[in-house]
Amino acid sequence: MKECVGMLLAGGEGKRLGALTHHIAKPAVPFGGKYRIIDFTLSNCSNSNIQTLGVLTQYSPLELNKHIGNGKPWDMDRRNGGVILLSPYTAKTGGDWYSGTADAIYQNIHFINQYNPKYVLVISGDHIYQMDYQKLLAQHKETNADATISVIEVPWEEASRFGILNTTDNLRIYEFEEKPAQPQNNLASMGIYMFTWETLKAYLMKDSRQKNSSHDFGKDIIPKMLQDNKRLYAYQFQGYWKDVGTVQSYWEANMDLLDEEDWGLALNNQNWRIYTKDSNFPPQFIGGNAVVNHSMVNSGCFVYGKVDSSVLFTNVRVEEGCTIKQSIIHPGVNVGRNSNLERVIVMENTEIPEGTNIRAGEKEEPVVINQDILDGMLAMTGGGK
Amino acid sequence: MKECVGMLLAGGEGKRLGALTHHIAKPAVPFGGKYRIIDFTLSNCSNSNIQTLGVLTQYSPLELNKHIGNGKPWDMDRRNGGVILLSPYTAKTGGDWYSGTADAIYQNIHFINQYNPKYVLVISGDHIYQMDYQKLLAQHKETNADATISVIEVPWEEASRFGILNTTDNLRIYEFEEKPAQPQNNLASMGIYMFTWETLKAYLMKDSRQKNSSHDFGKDIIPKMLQDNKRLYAYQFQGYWKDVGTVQSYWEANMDLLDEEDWGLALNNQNWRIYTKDSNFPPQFIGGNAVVNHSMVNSGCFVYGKVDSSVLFTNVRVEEGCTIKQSIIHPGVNVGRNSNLERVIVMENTEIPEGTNIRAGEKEEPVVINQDILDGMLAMTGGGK
Amino acid sequence: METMMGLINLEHEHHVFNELTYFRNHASIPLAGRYRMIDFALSNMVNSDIQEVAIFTRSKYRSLLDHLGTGENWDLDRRNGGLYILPPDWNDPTDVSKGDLRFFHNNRDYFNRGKSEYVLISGSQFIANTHYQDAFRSHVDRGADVTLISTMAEKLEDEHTPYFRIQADDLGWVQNITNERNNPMVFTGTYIINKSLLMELVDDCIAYNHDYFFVHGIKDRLSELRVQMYRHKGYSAFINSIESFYRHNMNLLTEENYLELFYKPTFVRTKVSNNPPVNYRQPSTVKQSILANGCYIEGEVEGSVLFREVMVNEGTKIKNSIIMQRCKIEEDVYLENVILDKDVHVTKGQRIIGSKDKPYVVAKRREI
Amino acid sequence: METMMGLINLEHEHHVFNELTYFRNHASIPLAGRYRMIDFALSNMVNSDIQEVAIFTRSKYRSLLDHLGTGENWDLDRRNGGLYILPPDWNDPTDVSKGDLRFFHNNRDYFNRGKSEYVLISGSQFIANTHYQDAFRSHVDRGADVTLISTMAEKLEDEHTPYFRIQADDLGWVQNITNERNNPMVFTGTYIINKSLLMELVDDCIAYNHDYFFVHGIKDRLSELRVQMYRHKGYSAFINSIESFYRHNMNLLTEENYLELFYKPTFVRTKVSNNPPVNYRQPSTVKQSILANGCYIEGEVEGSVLFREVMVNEGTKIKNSIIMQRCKIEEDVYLENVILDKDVHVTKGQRIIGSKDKPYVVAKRREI
Repeated sequence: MKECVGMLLAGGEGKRLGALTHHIAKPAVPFGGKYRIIDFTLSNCSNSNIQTLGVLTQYSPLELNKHIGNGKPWDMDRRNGGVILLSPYTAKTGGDWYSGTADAIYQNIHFINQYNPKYVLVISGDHIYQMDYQKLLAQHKETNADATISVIEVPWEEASRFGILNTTDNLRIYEFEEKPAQPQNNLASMGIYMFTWETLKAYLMKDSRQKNSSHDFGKDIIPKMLQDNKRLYAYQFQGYWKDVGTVQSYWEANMDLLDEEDWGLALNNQNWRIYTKDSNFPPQFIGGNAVVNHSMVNSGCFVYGKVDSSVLFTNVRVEEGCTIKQSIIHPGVNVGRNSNLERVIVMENTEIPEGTNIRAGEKEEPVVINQDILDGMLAMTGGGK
Repeated sequence: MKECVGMLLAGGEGKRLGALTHHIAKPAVPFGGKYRIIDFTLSNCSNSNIQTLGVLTQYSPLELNKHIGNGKPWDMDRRNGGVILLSPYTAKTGGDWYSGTADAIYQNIHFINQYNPKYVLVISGDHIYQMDYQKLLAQHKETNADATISVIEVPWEEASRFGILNTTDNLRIYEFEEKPAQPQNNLASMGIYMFTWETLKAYLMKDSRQKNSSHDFGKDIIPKMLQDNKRLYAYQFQGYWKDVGTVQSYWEANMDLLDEEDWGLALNNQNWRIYTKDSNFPPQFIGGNAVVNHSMVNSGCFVYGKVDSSVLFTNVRVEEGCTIKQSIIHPGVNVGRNSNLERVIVMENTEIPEGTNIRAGEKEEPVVINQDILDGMLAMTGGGK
Repeated sequence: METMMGLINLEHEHHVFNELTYFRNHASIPLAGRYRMIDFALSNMVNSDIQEVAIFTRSKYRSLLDHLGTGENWDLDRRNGGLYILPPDWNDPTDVSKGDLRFFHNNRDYFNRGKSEYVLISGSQFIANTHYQDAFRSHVDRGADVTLISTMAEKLEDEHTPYFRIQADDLGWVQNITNERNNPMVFTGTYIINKSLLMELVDDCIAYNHDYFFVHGIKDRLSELRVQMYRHKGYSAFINSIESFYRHNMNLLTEENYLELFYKPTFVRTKVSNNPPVNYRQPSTVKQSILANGCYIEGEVEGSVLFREVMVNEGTKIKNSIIMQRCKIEEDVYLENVILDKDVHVTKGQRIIGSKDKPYVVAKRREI
Repeated sequence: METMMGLINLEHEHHVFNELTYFRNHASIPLAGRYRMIDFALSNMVNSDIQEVAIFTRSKYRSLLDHLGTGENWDLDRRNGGLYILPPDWNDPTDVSKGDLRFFHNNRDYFNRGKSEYVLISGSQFIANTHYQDAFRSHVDRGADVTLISTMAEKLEDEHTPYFRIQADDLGWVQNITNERNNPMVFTGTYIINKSLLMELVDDCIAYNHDYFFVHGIKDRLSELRVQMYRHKGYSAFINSIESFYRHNMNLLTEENYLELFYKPTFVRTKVSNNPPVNYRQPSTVKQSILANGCYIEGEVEGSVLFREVMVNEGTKIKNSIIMQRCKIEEDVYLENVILDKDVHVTKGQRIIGSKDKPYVVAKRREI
């Protein structure tokens, strides 16, 4: 028996991330110079001692499966439990994708049951935050709740962009409003749910038989529970939390890391490490004329040019005469001599020829490029040279 | 780069095994007191130093996935390569099963390519044998073959039940006949293929475009290669080999283990161990009035009755007054007092009540029972007591 | 969440195992067909949700290293935490510590690095299948400094002699720790202690030139500490001599004891082997015995414990004996009240009978 | 298929590392930002398809145990084969062996159990990124008893002094093994030997009371053995003193050397950390340096090697120095030609300048 089993929804397609998610699922998108987005949630589980975690993938799962593997980097390769990848099951009649977040859990009831847990934690793999789920669980037990939803205070003027939970003074939830035009509250749901398994199971089975349900936690399960007057509580989270759902927010969250202390997110917190699959690249090599300011640079990089307010992932090469500013450079990118990049996100293994200039204006969304996009741009402008 | 990548077809449904494969794939069926059928092939790969192995599952893969896990028991949990489970990929449009053995490999070309191998070994997970694939590879290289097919001599009178390879004196194959009425040869294909990857890849791509192809190695790929006069050789295997495709042959193969020395199959060969996921049960306990003769009994068993010429898997309990003869008892079965079983295969976790008598005649096929079947039988006969 | 870290301290354990400890320390002695003594202490720790365990061992630890390997069989092959075997490898020229305090002093890193605030310390001779979660909860709830795990001996035997006895009041507060032979409340050598207190007491012991942490750090300072007793219930044994080793192996040939020790509350973990099931040949007769996988049985076996890969040939009878891994007993042998260590080869026709109180022991790898 | 098993023999390696080996043996000395000396020998073995490696180590091996862990980073956490660290733990009263022969004698099991018929033996001081598959093929094809791996020193330095020199004929057969200082063909301490011959020579050495396997078993018996030489080409270094340690770290600050040692033919494996990328703060200036992850840089760094988690505060300048893991350099410090071992804390305003030939070394955990 396991007290609490985690279920991580990693099926996000991440359409609004454009080219970044053409070939990989959103949780697999590189983040923070070394990581992938999902590493934050996986590390939260590992650090919170959630020893059994089902990861539900569907959209382009290959990269993600390879990344997670047997869970060793997160110390989750356990003999009993650990991290288990759950792909949609291809039945004899041909497989089907999960039709909603609740459906995804419903289809894996047998998986959860085999551990006979008392509680189930449902999280998704596309947010950046550091959180101790044990504290959430402790409150859940204390209030004897059927479900506890983690919430974060958002500025009132942005509240209408979120799912808002209306609560009584003791944080008991009496109403859930998805993107309310006139928010009564500024406590936004973070998409992190702690359920008492017996209760959730019953609701999932009932919901699965509802033809007109979209089988979604936010739209169907939670409202139904509220309607039945179940004990739902909000858990107030303090700290950094960001949904990196758009190119702009993805870029911002990376930039936030450069001043991480200001944001309460700490990659170098020894007690709350973010783990990832290690690439084993040698230490970075900084050349004689390089200037690196206000940036994060990962192992395997060779830097000869100027790097300012940027994030360089593994194995990036910046030649002499380059200026990289407010940019995010994914692994394996070579930036040829005398190139200038400003507010650019360069995708994996792109070869940028000598003398390339790309910049997005201060008010524009940062530019995302990969080899195809770059080749197209260069063909139009007559090449980088 | 890996010299040779293995591809293990573990999708077999095993219909002719009846109840034994109602809920699990054929390769996952328990075998030999401790193992599952697929353990023999997996152990062959491990012992042959095939360090990268794709396992293709489709029919009821859950049990199989759980059994194989990260490949640790077979020492195949490697940082690069190791054992990788490949389920049919659920595409956006809904998934589909492999349409034939060749199609299964075709759909995983990208998987094989990432290791850039020179050779690909194609095997299936439902035969019982111990074989060093390095010897097959050595001959394949020596003869500079495009494909090498492992064969075994079968009695002439049975040859028409097999796929027969007709060869020249130096073992070059000039013809493949599926179940020939008038066999010209008694060298039967064991369904074990070593291919030069470049050649195979070309044939798989061509075959995938053939609308009327059944996408099968035996029916399509091999005949096409022969037609093109490719270099195909037979590799002659000496030793025990059995396709456990029917209840009768499954029973026989288990019985063969009781006289393993006579058959050239050796479970206790220190240099060719058969590995499996260990259950960690304590040693078996043999009671004061027990009589165990000519049998294999696994750990976790408690035996108080008489066991003769039988195979007892993990955690089987045989109470006083019982007689178990020529039977195969899967894990977790309890046999109540004064029961008699003869030529019976009892499936996992069946509770056999006191005084149950079941036997199959010497000429009949052994009886397969599980809890449902047993309950049905007892209801008809008025119960075991 | 409050957690414990583990320490198995093999220093200062009394034992007389003669032949069985020529080449291994007592924690590595094979037991019950497939286990080693240390498996019990280690499994109990893992079953108590302990994720890092250190082992203090002075010598003959090679077979211990071999047995424990990467720790994977106990789920202790971790990136963070895991298993630390700490033989003496001391290079601090200023070190003045003695006895087991040298281990504590030279392994401060282990304690400092661990996140847990409590330490569960045990030896290897108390054999039971249990967990210490309830004891831990009691330790925390009662605000104890130390909680000693005791067991009530049903019948006092020689094997209990070396262990301390505990006198506690009705609320479990320990009044006295003695050597009083007739007190059946035996200290199991297992105790829970607050980590910061442990480190403090260690410093103190070293300052006063002491050489035995439990005796000088806890027993002698009982009046200054809040020491609780927690009683272990259920089957258990102390194994510290050939005689107690033999007797307790024989005790396991009763299904009731066997189930108590090996099936409750969970399995005892040990190194897995890849041996096939036991192979019973035509004329074999086996009664009232425990057999591990890989055995090959042609002869008779009665009232005995057979470890992995034992071969018993035709015409041979083994009675009330313990036969360890890979022993080969040829034809027409008779063995009674015998303990064969690993890899012993008994040639054809031998007849050996030991006494029930003092079994005949053959050391590893001998041919007789 | 013919295969080799590995042995890293740390006995008899000459070295003078002073401060750097107070608490660790030379195989554990940190190198090039994130490695340890032993990583090179070990990675080269694994890259030669060797699946089991033993390490003979006499003392101060605690940090070696820590570094190597379960062996997973070298893919040596195997059920069969894997990594065997073999400190002295000897209990054979009849043992008369001496020197490294005690290790060979007491670890016969390792050699007997392995399936390979060949053994690759090396030390830890020859630093190169290579594999020995070609040397192995040559060993087998030529039917040699022993194949010695040599390298041609471009310029003979002090660090070459302790190593044997090899004279071989045009076909590679070794004619002489000498101490001739001016012969640039240096023996790397790495050799391939047939396992059965190894065991035979070991017995022989023990019978004659010898204490150094390579010298007495191979060098002195050269005339009786078929000994081949195989020349390693490409970047390499011998590190056996503070001076050679410093010089070779500095040599890596040329991209050409760095690529040669770390990118060809494959990565050198080491223990992975979970440190974030290097964090460059606003005013930092870093030039011609190697930096490992987890560093936090506010000041200036030039011509230096920074290990993981080094903190360089504002106003500080570090020049031509080697700063090991977790050192903390406060504000307004100036360091030149300095080696700081792990966890050194340099307080505000310090100014330390060593000589280029004899860098200033600060031992582990000091505060200055």
